[in-house]
Amino acid sequence: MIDVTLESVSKRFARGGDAAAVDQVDISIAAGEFFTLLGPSGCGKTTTLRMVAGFYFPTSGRIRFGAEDVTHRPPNKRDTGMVFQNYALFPHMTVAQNVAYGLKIRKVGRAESKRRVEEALGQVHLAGYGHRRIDELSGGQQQRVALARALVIRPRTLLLDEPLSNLDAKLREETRLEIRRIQREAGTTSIYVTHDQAEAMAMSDRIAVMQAGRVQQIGAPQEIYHRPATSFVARFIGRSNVLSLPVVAAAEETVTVRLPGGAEVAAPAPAGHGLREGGTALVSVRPEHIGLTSATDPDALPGQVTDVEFTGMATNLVVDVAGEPVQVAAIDVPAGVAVGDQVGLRLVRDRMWVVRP
Amino acid sequence: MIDVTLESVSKRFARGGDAAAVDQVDISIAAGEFFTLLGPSGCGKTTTLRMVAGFYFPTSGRIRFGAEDVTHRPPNKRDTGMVFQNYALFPHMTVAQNVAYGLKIRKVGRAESKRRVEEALGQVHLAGYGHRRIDELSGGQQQRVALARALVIRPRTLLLDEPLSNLDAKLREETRLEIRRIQREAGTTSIYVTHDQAEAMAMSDRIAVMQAGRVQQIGAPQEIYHRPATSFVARFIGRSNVLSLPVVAAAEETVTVRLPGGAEVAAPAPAGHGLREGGTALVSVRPEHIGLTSATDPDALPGQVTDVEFTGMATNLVVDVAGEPVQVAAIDVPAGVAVGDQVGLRLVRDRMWVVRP
Amino acid sequence: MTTIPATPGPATTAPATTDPTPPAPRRRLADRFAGGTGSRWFPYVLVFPLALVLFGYVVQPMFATFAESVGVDGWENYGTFLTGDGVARSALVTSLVISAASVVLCGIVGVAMAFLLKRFSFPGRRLIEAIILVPAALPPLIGAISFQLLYSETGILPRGLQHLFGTAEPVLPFSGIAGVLVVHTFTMYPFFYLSASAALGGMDPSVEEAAYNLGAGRIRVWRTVLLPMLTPALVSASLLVFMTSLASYTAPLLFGVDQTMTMQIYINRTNGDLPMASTYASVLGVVSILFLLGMRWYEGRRSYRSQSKGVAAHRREVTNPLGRWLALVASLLATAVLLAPVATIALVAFSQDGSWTTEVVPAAYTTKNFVTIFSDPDAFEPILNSLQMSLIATVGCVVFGVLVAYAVRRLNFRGRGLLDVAVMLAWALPGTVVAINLISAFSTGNAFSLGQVLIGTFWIMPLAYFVRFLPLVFRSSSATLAQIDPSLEEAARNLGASWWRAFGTVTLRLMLPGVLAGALLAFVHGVGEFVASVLIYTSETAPISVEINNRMYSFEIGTAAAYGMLQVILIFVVMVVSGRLESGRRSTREAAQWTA
Amino acid sequence: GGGDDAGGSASAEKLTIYTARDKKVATYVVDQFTAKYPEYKGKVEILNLGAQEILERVRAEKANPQADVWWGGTQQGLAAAATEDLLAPIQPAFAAKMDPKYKDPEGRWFGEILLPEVIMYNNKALTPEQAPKDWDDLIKPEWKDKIIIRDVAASGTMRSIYASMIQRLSPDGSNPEPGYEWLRKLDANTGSYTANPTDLYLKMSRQQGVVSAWNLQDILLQANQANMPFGYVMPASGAPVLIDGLAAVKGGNTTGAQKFLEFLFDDKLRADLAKDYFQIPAVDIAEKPEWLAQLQLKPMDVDWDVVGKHETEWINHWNSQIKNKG
Ligand SMILES: Nc1ncnc2c1ncn2[C@@H]1O[C@H](COP(=O)(O)OP(=O)(O)OP(=O)(O)O)[C@@H](O)[C@H]1O
Ligand SMILES: Nc1ncnc2c1ncn2[C@@H]1O[C@H](COP(=O)(O)OP(=O)(O)OP(=O)(O)O)[C@@H](O)[C@H]1O
Ligand SMILES: [Mg+2]
Ligand SMILES: [Mg+2]
Repeated sequence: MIDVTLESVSKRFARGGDAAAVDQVDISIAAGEFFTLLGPSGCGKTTTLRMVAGFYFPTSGRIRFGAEDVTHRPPNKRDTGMVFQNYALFPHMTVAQNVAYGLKIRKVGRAESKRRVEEALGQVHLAGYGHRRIDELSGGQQQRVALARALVIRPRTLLLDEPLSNLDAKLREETRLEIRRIQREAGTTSIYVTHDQAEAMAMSDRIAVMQAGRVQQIGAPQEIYHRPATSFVARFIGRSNVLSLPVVAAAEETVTVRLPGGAEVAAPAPAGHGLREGGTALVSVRPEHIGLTSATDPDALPGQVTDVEFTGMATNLVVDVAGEPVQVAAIDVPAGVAVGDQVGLRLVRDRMWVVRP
Repeated sequence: MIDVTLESVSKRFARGGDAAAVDQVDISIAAGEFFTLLGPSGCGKTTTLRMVAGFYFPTSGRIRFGAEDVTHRPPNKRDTGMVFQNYALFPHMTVAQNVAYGLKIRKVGRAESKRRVEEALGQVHLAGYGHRRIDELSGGQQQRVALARALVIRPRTLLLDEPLSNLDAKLREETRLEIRRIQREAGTTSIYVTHDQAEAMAMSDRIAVMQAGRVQQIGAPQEIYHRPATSFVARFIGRSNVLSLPVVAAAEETVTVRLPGGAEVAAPAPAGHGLREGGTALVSVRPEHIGLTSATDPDALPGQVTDVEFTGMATNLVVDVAGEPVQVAAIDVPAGVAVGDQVGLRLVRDRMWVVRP
Repeated sequence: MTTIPATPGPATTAPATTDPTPPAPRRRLADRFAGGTGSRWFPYVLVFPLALVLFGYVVQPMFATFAESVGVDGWENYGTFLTGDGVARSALVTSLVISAASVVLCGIVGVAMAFLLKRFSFPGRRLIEAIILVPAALPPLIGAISFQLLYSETGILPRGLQHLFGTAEPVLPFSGIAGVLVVHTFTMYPFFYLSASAALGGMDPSVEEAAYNLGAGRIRVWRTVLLPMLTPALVSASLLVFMTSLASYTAPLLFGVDQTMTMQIYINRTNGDLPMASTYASVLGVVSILFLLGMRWYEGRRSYRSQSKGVAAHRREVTNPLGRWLALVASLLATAVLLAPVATIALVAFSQDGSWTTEVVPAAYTTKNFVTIFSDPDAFEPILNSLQMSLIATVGCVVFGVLVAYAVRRLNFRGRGLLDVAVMLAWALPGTVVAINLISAFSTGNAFSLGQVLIGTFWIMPLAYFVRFLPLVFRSSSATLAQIDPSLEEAARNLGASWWRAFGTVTLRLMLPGVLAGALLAFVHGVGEFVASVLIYTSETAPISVEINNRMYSFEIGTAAAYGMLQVILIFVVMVVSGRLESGRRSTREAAQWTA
Repeated sequence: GGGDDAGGSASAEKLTIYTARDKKVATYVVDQFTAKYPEYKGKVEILNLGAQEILERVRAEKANPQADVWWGGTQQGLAAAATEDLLAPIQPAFAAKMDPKYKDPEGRWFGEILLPEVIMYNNKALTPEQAPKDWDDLIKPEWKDKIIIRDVAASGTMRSIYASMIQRLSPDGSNPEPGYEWLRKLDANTGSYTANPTDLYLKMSRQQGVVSAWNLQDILLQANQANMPFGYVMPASGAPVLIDGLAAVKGGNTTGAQKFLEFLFDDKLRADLAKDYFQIPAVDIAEKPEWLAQLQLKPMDVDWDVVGKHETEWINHWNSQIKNKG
């Protein structure tokens, strides 16, 4: 059952320049779904969320909850719980009062309200902070109060605008699980905005990738990751090398391209890719789908290491292949690989994917 | 040469409860060093930074810049450029005016100032936004203005309080490199607060891990990652399994422990670990240093999969080993591994590490 | 689960767009109004009654005044303002100069006081906070006289200094325009003080820190960050001071500056030249409107609300003991200066008639004046009347002023600017004009008075106070509202609060310092109101100011001063009580944090 | 209030009086009035206003008059109101014995008291001998900056004095120049202008100046009741005598108003007012108090018609061209 629908919704700001902040967005979200908006800073995520919450009216288009048109319904009649990107905590109330605000409006009894507030504060690891003033909290603690305030009212729709951006990885993970649990239990439809792609991947039922106000692709995390629709999505989700390669042969669902070394590979491609022999295909390969071998390996692309970065779990390298930088993420790097070394790269063939520009 | 020194600095808030927000912190940062404060939300990172910037006076302890005691020097005499966790942009100025503010105070000429402002806005990918009002920017754009404002004045010390938390991965990475470049070029001593551990690992010369106001460990990223001092650090940096294992034998730099399956392993340990045969050692093993094999492998710890999470590059599993959940990060998971399956785990022995509680 | 095609190409344009105006589902009328700010009607519903009142009592009479000014001689009267030689032009110029100078002086004194009292904690701070409004509470006539007794050629200070230094002439006497400015500064700086201190409290402190961090010194931070961030408050106060000075009557009168607009209005009325008087009044109105529009433009160029994430604490800590001592000394000085006029009035109230002529201070003392008041059974009535009527008016001002401030700042509707102008016009017009308009409106029942004859009843007085003092509450509420991040209200709405509820529990609560400041001003001015009162009061509703005036004219200065004392004490009590109300706890703590 | 006597007859009992008289005087008179006519007890309402305010108020209330009696107003103000049809004509008994120049021919207003304008001086600073003897003495250089004047344009009293000074030198008012010249010299001698009477008294008593022109009644009141160090000189060339009058407001309770006005001219009351409040009645009274009997009132021969015609013009000229120019 479709719960939230955006029908070619656009939003222009009076002083926002020529471009629309949100441009002809079409999204339908199923009841109980955990839906994520992903996209670069300034692409229109917050604006979209605020239209769903009712703080902006779309310049054009409609928004529906179920079958009802709510485009112009006042925010307090929408039963959405929003975590604002800037928290929007009530400075004149204590932490507990902030969290209890929505309950008070819902006329929840005192005892029940107290219990739920405490529970919510516990969920965000702020038990015992109830009596504090908001300005006596750290940034991350404030963010958690904002989260608790939205969760505690158990709204029909949760709108979460980067609710975990100021939390450490550990806490973020725990809180993320907590949100998911609460959301699943109550079957709350959720729209989530995050910059953390791993988070988006881990939590979401579906993801919409936006760029400059437009939706680029909507799909399940695996789909978006492994079969990005456009080179923007490929590059934006995780990291990817998008190689421009000459097409040698094109079939329904594979496109054979020639690699710089001369080898030819058949890369999987989406149906209706529209590529012809002689054209140029954009092929996306993820850094972790590139293996590192010796420079003398005949099957490998030869290249020179231009950067090495240690990130904990893996080591990221940038390898210059015929003038193009190729990113490689290797789990176990042969000790001693350093900038300037000659190496060979092996692409995992069935993990390649042809994308639109 | 030591540039910034905190000498057993403590800070208590009047209404902050019993615990000090910052507790006996000793840190020396070399000139030109990129130093990162890492720790859970509310551990005192911002408070520490604010004492260095001069917005709080330590309840006890001293702060030195070089040899000079600056504990009570007013903030405007410290030449620090701070990116505030909450941005603290001047709402009554345009983007360009915000960025130019510090230059104006430094009496930089008009033309020069304009050039530098444009350069700085370009560095944070906001070229063309100079005339905008702050309230016409998205959250991430505001954060970038805050960053540009601090970078453009080329201060003696950069204090960056989660300057990238609201940026998408892509932009974060680019900006991170930009910050590093600028910082290296000018030799600016920098103190960086982040929640993104990969970022901390990638950028920092040294990292201090804090917990509840206290410094747990200071060291280079690799050191912190591979040889965490305490179980808190082990668990907090990346993810780690800290196993409580009986000590079979203890040498100077190795401690031999018995695994649940019965096998004995010699785990590397820090000098002066103080463990004895018959005691219990805490051994940290990273999820990515655990291999997944079949349940019948005799060398492996047997366990049952209780959770599977796909994160893009790797797959995270939680495996129940004799009642204890062990986290595993596998790059290539045999297809079809699902919750409830029996699997075997192989620990990479020389990547184990004995930690303090 | 449907997957929407990801391609935003023309091929996938949703069919819905072919029907740009889908049949709007019929919403119930109640829904529309319940829609709060979301409803297109909401702003109009909110402001309509007020617009009606303002139109009836301020705008329309203003037009009538204007019509009168051109009725007989056409535009000729206005010509005199343009030709150089007439009184008209020099009166206009003098008035403008006095007003501009008053704004500057009051701004300096008021903002400095706000800074001192809100940013430092030192012994006696609470006391000064309580007496800070006393100068504004001085009854106009007595107040001006006390300034004369203090600072004029024959005043205590110049004569005292003369005795002290043994000079032939009194030292440092104030007269003419300088005297007017002294009086204006004294009596009007509270406009700045109140709004600036409300705004200082509501400001995002991290913005200030950012400026320090970028290397700005204290003065620079004030100039480039704090003052600009206080703009809404300063604009509000400037408007009030400017218009008050423009309409100020007693001070120029007492210091003999008769080439001012108000003096000319009075003179022309006395002359019986009503068209000319109306011309002056119209010019006064036009100048005020122009100033208002200029200020609106100036303020509207920027945004003043915090864009910070989350809530930042007032965290700057000052340990400099020198600053503390300086603050203490400055505050002692301020107390002395603030209380001097009151002390003078006390001196008059306790001195025997005729015992104070060429002496520096009176030679003989008596309590007779107070005995007179307290022994007269009717003597308390004016005090009670004033209290009651200003209270009612203040409540009305708060209710309407806050709502209109909200409408003008936050809602988008046609005529927003007009409403702003209409409200302020009531402040710009001389009280006499407002009162006469009210009399004409209410001496017979008409549409604007809902068919009621209010003249001769009790209610005309609170109504007049309401119309006159609404701008005070409106302005200062509006200034604090400019600082408040609308997303707080949005958060409340999002949590299910209706507009009213969100307004009451969040927006209004955060506006409170400004609203209280405005309410205090309205109340204080209500208690002291004279020019309009004298035209509409009845024997049962005689306010304290009329009583004082009567005593003054029968030269019972002592008794008048005694009344004045009572009035000042009354205001003082109100200040103390409201200081407690305005979460004195919080402000003290804030200031304390500054000095930690 | 008197809001519901609009019809005139419905509540004929109620009586609202707008008075510019001192509150003590008003209270005293009304007490006497209600003692004599007990039916008015509690029915009389007095509002103390300035003369100018009464005019404003009566004007504004024209559509629904609130007042019944206008008690205390300058001849000019009353005449203006009469022209604007704000006053009700009445024929009281005392009208007959009143000098026609003290009343409106149609009976719309009547003079009540005469206000001679004289020279006032501070008798602590000056002996009677030192004080100026006539108007022309005021413009002598010896009084430079010793004179204080209640600001002219806004004061009915002062306007009349100044207009008389001009008319004195140009009987038909056609050539105000000599008068202007005289006033220019006076302006040169004037130290300061004061905002209101109180201010004048204060400044006089505090010797910011020692000589002024003011009305006799107030000088005597201040000197005798408020201990002010004031004395007066009856100018040798005569004192302009102003008329301060009263009227019944049109549309008000005219019957009650007439009764009250009649009462005001009660012989006994007039004598008391003359004795205690130094009022010079506009009609002759039998029992003169000592000061009045001794008063050698020397009225200046002022043609009030000429003055009335030119006053505005003259005062405006003075205000813009002469004041503070010396
Ligand atoms: N003004 C204050 N009064 C009382 N307690 C405070 C105040 N400011 C901060 N604290 C407390 O001090 C501790 C440290 O705060 P700090 O802001 O330094 O944390 P942080 O490490 O920056 O956290 P985060 O990552 O969430 O921003 C927190 O527990 C916080 O609640
Ligand atoms: N009030 C406004 N006036 C003009 N432009 C605006 C306004 N608010 C937002 N914009 C612009 O609209 C675009 C979308 O803004 P939005 O806040 O939706 O971005 P976002 O995707 O949430 O970004 P971020 O991740 O940085 O928060 C941005 O380019 C922003 O500059
Ligand atoms: Mg956003
Ligand atoms: Mg922080």
